[in-house]
Amino acid sequence: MKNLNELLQMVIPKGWLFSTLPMGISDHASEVDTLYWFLIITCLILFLLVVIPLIIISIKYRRKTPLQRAISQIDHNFWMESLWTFLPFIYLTILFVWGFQQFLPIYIAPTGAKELRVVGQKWQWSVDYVDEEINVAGVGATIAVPVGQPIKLVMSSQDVIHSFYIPNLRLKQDVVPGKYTTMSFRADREGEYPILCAEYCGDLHSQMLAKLKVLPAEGYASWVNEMKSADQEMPLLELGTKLSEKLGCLACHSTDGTAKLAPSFKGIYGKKEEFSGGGSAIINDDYIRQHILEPQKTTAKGYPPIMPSFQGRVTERGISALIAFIKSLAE
Amino acid sequence: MSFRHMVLGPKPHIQSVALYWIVFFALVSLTLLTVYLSHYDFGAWSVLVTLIIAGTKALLVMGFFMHLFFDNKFYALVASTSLIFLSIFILSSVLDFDSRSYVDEQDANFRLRDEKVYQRSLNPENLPFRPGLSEPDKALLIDIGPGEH
Amino acid sequence: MAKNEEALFPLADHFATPYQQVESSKLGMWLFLATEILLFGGLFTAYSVYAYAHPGVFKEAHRYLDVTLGMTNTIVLLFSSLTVVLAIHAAQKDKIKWVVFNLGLTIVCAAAFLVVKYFEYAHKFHAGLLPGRYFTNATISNPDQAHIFFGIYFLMTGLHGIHVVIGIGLLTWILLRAIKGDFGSQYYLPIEISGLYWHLVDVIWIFLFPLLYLIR
Amino acid sequence: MTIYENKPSYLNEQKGLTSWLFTLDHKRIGIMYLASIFFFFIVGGIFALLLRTELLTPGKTFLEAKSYNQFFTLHGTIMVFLVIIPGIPASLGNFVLPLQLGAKDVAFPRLNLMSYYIYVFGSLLAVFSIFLGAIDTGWTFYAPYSLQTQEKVVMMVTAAFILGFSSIFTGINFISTIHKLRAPGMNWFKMPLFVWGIYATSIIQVMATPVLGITLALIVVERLIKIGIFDPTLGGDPILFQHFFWFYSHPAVYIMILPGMAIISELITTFSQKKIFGYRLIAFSSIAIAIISFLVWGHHMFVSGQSALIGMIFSALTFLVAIPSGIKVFNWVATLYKGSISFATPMLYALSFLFLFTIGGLTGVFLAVLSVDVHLHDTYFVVAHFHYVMVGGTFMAFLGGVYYWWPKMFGKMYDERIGQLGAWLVFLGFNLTFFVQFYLGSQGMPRRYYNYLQQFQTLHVISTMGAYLLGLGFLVVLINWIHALFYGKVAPANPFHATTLEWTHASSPPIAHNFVRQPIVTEEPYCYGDEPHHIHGLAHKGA
Repeated sequence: MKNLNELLQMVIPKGWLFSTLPMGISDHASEVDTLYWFLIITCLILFLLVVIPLIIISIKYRRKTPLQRAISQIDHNFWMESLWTFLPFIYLTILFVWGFQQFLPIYIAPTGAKELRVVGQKWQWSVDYVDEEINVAGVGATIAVPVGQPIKLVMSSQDVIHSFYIPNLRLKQDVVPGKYTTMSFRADREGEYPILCAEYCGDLHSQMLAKLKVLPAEGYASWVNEMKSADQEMPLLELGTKLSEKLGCLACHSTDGTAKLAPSFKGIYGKKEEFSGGGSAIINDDYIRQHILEPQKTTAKGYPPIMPSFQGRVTERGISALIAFIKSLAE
Repeated sequence: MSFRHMVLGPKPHIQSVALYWIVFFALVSLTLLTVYLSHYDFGAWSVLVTLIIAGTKALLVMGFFMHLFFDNKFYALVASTSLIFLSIFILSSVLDFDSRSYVDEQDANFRLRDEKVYQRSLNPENLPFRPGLSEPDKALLIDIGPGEH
Repeated sequence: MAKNEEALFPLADHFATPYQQVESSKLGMWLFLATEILLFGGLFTAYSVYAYAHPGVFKEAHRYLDVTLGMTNTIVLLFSSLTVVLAIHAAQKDKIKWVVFNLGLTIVCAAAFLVVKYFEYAHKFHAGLLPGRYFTNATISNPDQAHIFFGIYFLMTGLHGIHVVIGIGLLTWILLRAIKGDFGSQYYLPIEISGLYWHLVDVIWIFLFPLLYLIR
Repeated sequence: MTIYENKPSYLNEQKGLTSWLFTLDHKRIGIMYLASIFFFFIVGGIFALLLRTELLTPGKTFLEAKSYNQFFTLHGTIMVFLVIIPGIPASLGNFVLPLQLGAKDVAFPRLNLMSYYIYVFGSLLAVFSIFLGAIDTGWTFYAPYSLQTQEKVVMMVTAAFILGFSSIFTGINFISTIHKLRAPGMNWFKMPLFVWGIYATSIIQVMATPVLGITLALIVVERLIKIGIFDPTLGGDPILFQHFFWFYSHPAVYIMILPGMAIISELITTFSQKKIFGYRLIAFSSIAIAIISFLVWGHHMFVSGQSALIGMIFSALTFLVAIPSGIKVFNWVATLYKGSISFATPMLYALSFLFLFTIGGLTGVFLAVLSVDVHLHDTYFVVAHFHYVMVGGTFMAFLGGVYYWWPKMFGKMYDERIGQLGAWLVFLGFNLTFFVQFYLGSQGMPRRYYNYLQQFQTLHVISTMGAYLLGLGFLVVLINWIHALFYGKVAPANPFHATTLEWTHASSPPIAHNFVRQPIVTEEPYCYGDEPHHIHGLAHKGA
């Protein structure tokens, strides 16, 4: 059964019409695909079972003269009706059991699974690697996992409900504020695959993307090292540029003077900013630092108070780097 | 069937005043009983005992005062249908909460919070994950903390 | 208002017989009561879920409610239910004075219920036992969930209180019609219909009282 | 419309605007509902066309992301709460139900008028809230997003709350009418199947809508005073909101489809001049659907974080819905067997319904299977599925029903050729729009996305073109109706040779009190008998 999908792909010419599912990259995915194809074929048969008689009857018994009467007034047939009342039970029971068997393992991580803690927030994913002590975050962040290694995701959200969706793994799980949800998988094919947010979460819902990068063991190890060391060696301005992207600052703050969801960084340094609750301040190093850590204290006039706190997510050096970055955009 | 019967329907069952008073005193006694019993702890059974007494009282009111015992039985069907759907609603929701930890104990945290997770200093920074985003919410968390008093 | 054998049945012209009209109206009312049960049902579900999630908190929080006042209110409401049904009984026997007396008594009981409720609410406001962000009570040991209990308490009793107020309006209208002499043994349908509503308000309180005041 | 002056009917019995605004006549109230519902359908449809236009290209085509989010919310909210839920029951149900029962009116005419005004008030509030700052929560108002977003959620939620009461009162009215106002001799199994469908619908309206009421009230309270039932920052559980919401909104899906099925039962039998196949099975399957609809709401929440156990229970129960739905489809096909099948416009819609609802129903089976739903949940597959059921099902039936009862409502015939053209355009446009979305969804394109991957553009363009064609089809339908209203030929009492009371015993249009004499029912509905019914039927007496 497992290879039904591959079998089908041999029989059916590989065209865009028939590759209705994105490439599966795990055992779970190919199992789900088998069931999906089983559904497609059986539902097609059921559909034809309705539509072919419908068409034949419609043509054969069409009204040819305006006052034509029906040939028969037959109004019931016990066996026929019993047949289509009880036969579906068998089919539906098969589907239920089959679907449930595949459903449960998603939530039962095998022992020794690597734990990744995922936090969703508007509009980016942040992933903490518990063993490696690294964090990746930001719009379009790359989340690397070793190939063939069972992974357990423990997920939560810090604002609204998001949904962690990896089409190639056929997996999706809502990420809910106030509780943890879990999901486990094992990716068996190297490559880069999209991660999407599937639960509507606001303006930039469709930009809440990330990449799943499945790497061989040694590639993964070097990726981890790279992630660990990268920030330490970089010059401040370069690090600031990188962080502004990684932390998602640029999703709301533009660098070219256009107003997005927040004031543009261009030329903001050293300016006086009016706040929506009244009051104003000069944008200086101190202010930027405070605003990154406690953004809700002040909000620029005319903008929504949507900036999340980066407390604990950015190091002191990171803050200095961001200040350097914003300074570099001053006029 | 007489003409009068067709037009005015069956004669209404006029109950005696005494019956209504008896039902009323039964209701008052059950009220006193449930208050009395609430002083004793039956453990998990307390809820059940209380609900059985409340259910009996409701049955008395609906049966005698609302005439369900004497009237068209379809009214009783309407009332019980709504109760059945309501109990499906309540039981499914509670079952969901109860069974979240069956597969993965992480999922049980909604219940655990009661005892463990919420033993925090009510400082938003110490939440199990990062603090809430919007400004009013954060103010709230501080508002309701014991540190304020 | 004395002679009420003339209180004829005002038959609407799309009904064939008074019996049909009475039965339709009662069925309509019962269906409406079913919707009321499910309307409150949402709050009962919220109550069950949180009582289940935080049993300790709910047990502690319910001690802040005054059982004596709750019990008094229960008995007051039960008594008002009795007087409604006695009013219907009096109408069936064409005793219009008793109809007026019993309906009046019902309204007085309903008002008394609200007065007691006012004292209870005043106490909660004073002690800071309020929903959500307004919760300021310092003596309770777990304010993080206790405020949910009081949120549900105020929602349930508040919604119930709104129903009591509507009931008072309804019964006053019926009372005025009874004084006008609209009702008699031929026609007492409006008393019966509003009676059904009032009994349901009572039935809901019968559940609210032990769940909020007594569960331990 | 001078033609009516010769013949007394409900349309000319009283004249002037106030005679309409304060009417207690179920027929006039039905017509007013029909007009309002189609007005809001056009509003919702315009939003749909704007959305499809925006999706022509990935990224910005002409709308900002925020406007896009507001527009899909408004499209959803208007179509669900203002159009499809009241849709068939309030308009056609109001007009046809008492006629089919042989009653003079519904049981509570004043309540009926009141529920119309509640509907109007709620709708205006909803539309008004758009001008104050449209909401962007999606029609599902999921907490905590709806608790945090800055938009006018309270007003829109209040509007939906008010609309709920309109629905409840309509349901109460219909159940009482069906129970107590049937013509002499009409027992439960002599009722037309349309009545059975509306009865099942009303059960859901009465039993489920109050829960929507309390849910929306809780959202308002939660927003205003922060009470902590749904708000996770106060210890509430957002998943509980989903339980609350879907406890209503899943049965609501059957509020939408059951009346559609009810109309199809009428159309299939009339336009094949054949007795319905398996009357009792169809009638009971409506009731079965109504009851099962209360047990399956959790299938909207398989990936929401509810427990796996409850997910399993809901999945198993969900499959049960497939059985009564399947029964209906097979019985309709069997009805056609050896009939005399006419392809008049209403029947074209009925056949479209059979075709599209079968697709919609079968793709529903995909979504009931747990592991497959995990992949397909919240993707375009779901969008396509429910549009196949709601538009391909309910709305096709609605259009078919309006065409079918048009001669009865206005005493004028519609133009058959334009009618058929419209039906074909709608059918083709609909399939073009939504069939590709199954493919998009399987590929992993999530719904409510403003931006999408380049590789999906071809399909989105096809879908958008289909939407324009669909819009054109609806325009043709509308033109045909307006044309028929002014220039249509005078309709006979029973142009389609149907056998239910509104055709056999009432004139077209009916008089204010429906029947000259109280009809007395002696035979089952759909007895086409040895002779064609129109030859010896009572139709001529009514006309």
